[in-house]
Amino acid sequence: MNLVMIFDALLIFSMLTLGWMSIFSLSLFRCIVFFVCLGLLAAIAWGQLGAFDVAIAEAAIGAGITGALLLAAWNRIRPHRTKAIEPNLTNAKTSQKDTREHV
Amino acid sequence: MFNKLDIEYDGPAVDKSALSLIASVLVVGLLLAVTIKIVLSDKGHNTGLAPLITQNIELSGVTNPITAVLLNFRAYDTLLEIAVLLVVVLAILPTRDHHAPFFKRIEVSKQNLVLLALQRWITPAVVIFAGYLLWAGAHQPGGAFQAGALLAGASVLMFQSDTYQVNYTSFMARVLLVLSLVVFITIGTALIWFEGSLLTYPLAFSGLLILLIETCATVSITLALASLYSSFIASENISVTDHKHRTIK
Amino acid sequence: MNYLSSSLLLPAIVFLPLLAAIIAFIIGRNRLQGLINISFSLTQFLLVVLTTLLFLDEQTDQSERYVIGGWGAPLGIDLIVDGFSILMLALTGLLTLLITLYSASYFSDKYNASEKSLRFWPLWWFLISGLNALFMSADAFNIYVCLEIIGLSAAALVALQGNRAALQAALRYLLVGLLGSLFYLFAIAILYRSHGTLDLMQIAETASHSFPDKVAMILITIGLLLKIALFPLHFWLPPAHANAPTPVSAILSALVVKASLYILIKFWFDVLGEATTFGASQVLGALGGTGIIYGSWCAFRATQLKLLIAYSTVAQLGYIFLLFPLSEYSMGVSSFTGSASQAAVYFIVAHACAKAAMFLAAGNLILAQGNGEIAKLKGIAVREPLNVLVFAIAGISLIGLPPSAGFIAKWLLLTTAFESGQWWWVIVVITGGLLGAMYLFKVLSLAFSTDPAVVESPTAKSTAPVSSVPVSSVMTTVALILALITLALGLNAEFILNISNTVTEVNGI
Amino acid sequence: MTSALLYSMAGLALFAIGFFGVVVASHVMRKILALNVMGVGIFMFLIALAKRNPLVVDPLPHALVLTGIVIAVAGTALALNLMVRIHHMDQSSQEQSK
Repeated sequence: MNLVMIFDALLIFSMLTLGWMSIFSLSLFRCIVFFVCLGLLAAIAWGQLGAFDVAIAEAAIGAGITGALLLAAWNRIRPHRTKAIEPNLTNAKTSQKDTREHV
Repeated sequence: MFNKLDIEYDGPAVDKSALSLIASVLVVGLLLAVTIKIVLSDKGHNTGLAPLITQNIELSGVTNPITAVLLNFRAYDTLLEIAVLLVVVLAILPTRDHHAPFFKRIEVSKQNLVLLALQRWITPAVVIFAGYLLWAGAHQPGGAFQAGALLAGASVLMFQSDTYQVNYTSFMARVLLVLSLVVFITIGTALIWFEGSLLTYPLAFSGLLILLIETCATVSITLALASLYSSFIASENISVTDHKHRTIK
Repeated sequence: MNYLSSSLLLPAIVFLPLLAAIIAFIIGRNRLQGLINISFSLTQFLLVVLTTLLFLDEQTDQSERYVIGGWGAPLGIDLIVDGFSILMLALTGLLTLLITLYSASYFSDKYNASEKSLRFWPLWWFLISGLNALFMSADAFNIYVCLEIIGLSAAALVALQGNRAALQAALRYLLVGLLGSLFYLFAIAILYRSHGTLDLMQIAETASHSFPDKVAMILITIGLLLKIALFPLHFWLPPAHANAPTPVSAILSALVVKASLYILIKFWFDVLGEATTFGASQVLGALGGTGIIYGSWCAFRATQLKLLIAYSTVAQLGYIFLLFPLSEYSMGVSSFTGSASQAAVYFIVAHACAKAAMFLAAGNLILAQGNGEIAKLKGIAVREPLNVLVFAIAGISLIGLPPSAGFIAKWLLLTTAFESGQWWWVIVVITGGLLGAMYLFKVLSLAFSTDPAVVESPTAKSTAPVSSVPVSSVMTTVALILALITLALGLNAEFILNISNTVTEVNGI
Repeated sequence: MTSALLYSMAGLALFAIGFFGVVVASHVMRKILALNVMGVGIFMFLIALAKRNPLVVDPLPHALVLTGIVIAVAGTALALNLMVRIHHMDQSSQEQSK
């Protein structure tokens, strides 16, 4: 049991927790955020396993693009959308607003 | 289990029908037990195809084994995978607005300073890094998919404010979207004539051909991923007009 | 020197539809659109015919391999054709040609569907190329990619109809499909772990009665059963098939479901035959039997015409699953040989043609009637005699009355059941046939009913709906051709069985 | 107990969690997320499998995972798109009924 093993175990434990939370969290927004975190941790884990190509792809596609898609879709289905229909409103702003709503 | 597809925002997280709960817990438990037993009884193949791949890597034209597998040994899979991406783009892209220009710049009076700075400084860096990834894919981690994803991420950033707009249904965009598939198929079938079999790269040109295919793949993947993202943003405007249209009727 | 393994033919069968998809995508809406697509489907059909003839001509009794990239099996990906896959390819080619002809008028301006055609054609060709690639694939992971092409494009095609029911059905179909593929992918990972290769034949060589192989087989079976919609997992099929545009319903019922079935049969008998057991096959048979009864009953209760046909698909798929218990077992190893497999193969072909014909005819009837309620079909036989005739012929084949293809398929199934001593399946088959007759005659008796009030005033506002459009003759003709093929298959059974017989020898590898 | 073994078991656990989520979660987006979690689990299993022999890293599973990631993103995008369209349709019909 060396340091690397402990790191691995911690990583795996947090990934499993994030996996659970990204499905069963209370608000959908948190689910998405947890899923993106899961993707980033997965990228670290795969670097750990020597798969650097996959790590880059996972960080860029699995966490990045999928996360962006999920957030965009979430933005479309969340309630009170009709007030915030202004096209210039950026994602960052709206997501901030929502965290306040749901905290 | 799929009978109720809920899209209400504030619904409960869990579908509380006892049957599906019990069944899934049983299945999950069984699955875990069974597969962990497999993992622990570590017999079977120990190295997979690794020795074979290292043996043939010199014949593939690249030195990064993953690029060799993706674009030479199993290039057929990659070709079909690009087709999968295209299927989804086709299914999602709106079918109107064919004649608007491919790319346009709009002057917006109200600018978000942070976003502007990001666009100015980070985007070129990302583009350069993506180019590097693409180039480096031949001998170290990197390649078309990673570069395409990075570029798509950069373009998401670019189009966040409406300063730049790309019309993904214009003729130009459609050509670029299918570019990689066309190039892939053309090279693949042309090689039947020269080498006698589908996608058999001649040794002298294999590195070059792979780089060509990867470059085209990067362009198409960038555009595909960016258009997937934009469909969620843009469809808002379209759906609004849709809605107006309907009420007028 | 065999032609197939060295020629352009096999890759061309995959790439031609891809090319057609690209061209359809680029040119967009065009006056020549229909013509281009029809010529592509004709070329594709000719290619498939040529391949079939070459395959029959060589008489090698072996599977033919085509090496992609010059690497060979474990490193690269191979294409493989044996009797079964040639048969499926030929079926795909034929149905593609006919349904393309049908769709060219279905998606024309006449029916206000030219906006949809913009999406339909590329997706349609992607679906066809996915099917063709699947039937030729010899690589486990390549099959996964093909399954994804098929699943995603099929779901997108279902969504084409655009109303809420269709979208919901498409979403459910997509989620189920993705779940099924993930199970399959997991099984592939386990197989690669224990065999160190992804090539199906090489996996078959080292397959054993071992634990990992069994688990992989279970996972593959669960995943593919989800996609095939065997009885308890059928919930997604009726809405998806009923809400899709008519040509899409036809191809979904005729081929897309069979594609997963093809993979399942391949794994169950060729690849991991060692890992299967008698008990498991009885379970599959029992599910199939329940599916027959349940599907037929739901079809009888259905009030929408297309929903009835979709439930009938659930029932008919059940018959094919009787293959699993009925196939011969020697030394605990099942094999895809003998009369059970012949019956199953024949059933697949017969059902594909009959169901496609039935969906197309039903689509025509719905177009003529303006709505899909069965109750509204009263007396339609007077106005659309040909389409009702097609419906009747296809129905005869589905029930299994002579002289149709369905009759021979059922006959083979029954004799096999008697020979193997598993008489209980006979009861299921006969009950299913009776129930099938019930739901089909329910429709036909309504269609032929000569209620004078209805017949005399076909143009009156009260009976003829506002949205009814005259059905184009092309669409009726295509349905009729398919129905005639169903009849012809009943009279020439040897032809199909000859092609599929070569499967027997492949198994020996 | 090597770390590759640990990771492959974690992959299985993620797969199981995801499957549980697909069956049990009610919202479509949760189902989509759960499918993605299942995918991550399989990818983890494959990548751990590539490193089973500590001396040799097998690049083939890496390539499979790369392909799988792109396919997963494609499926996710299509599912999300269908979900958004259904939601939009519901909303406009609601507004009309008002």
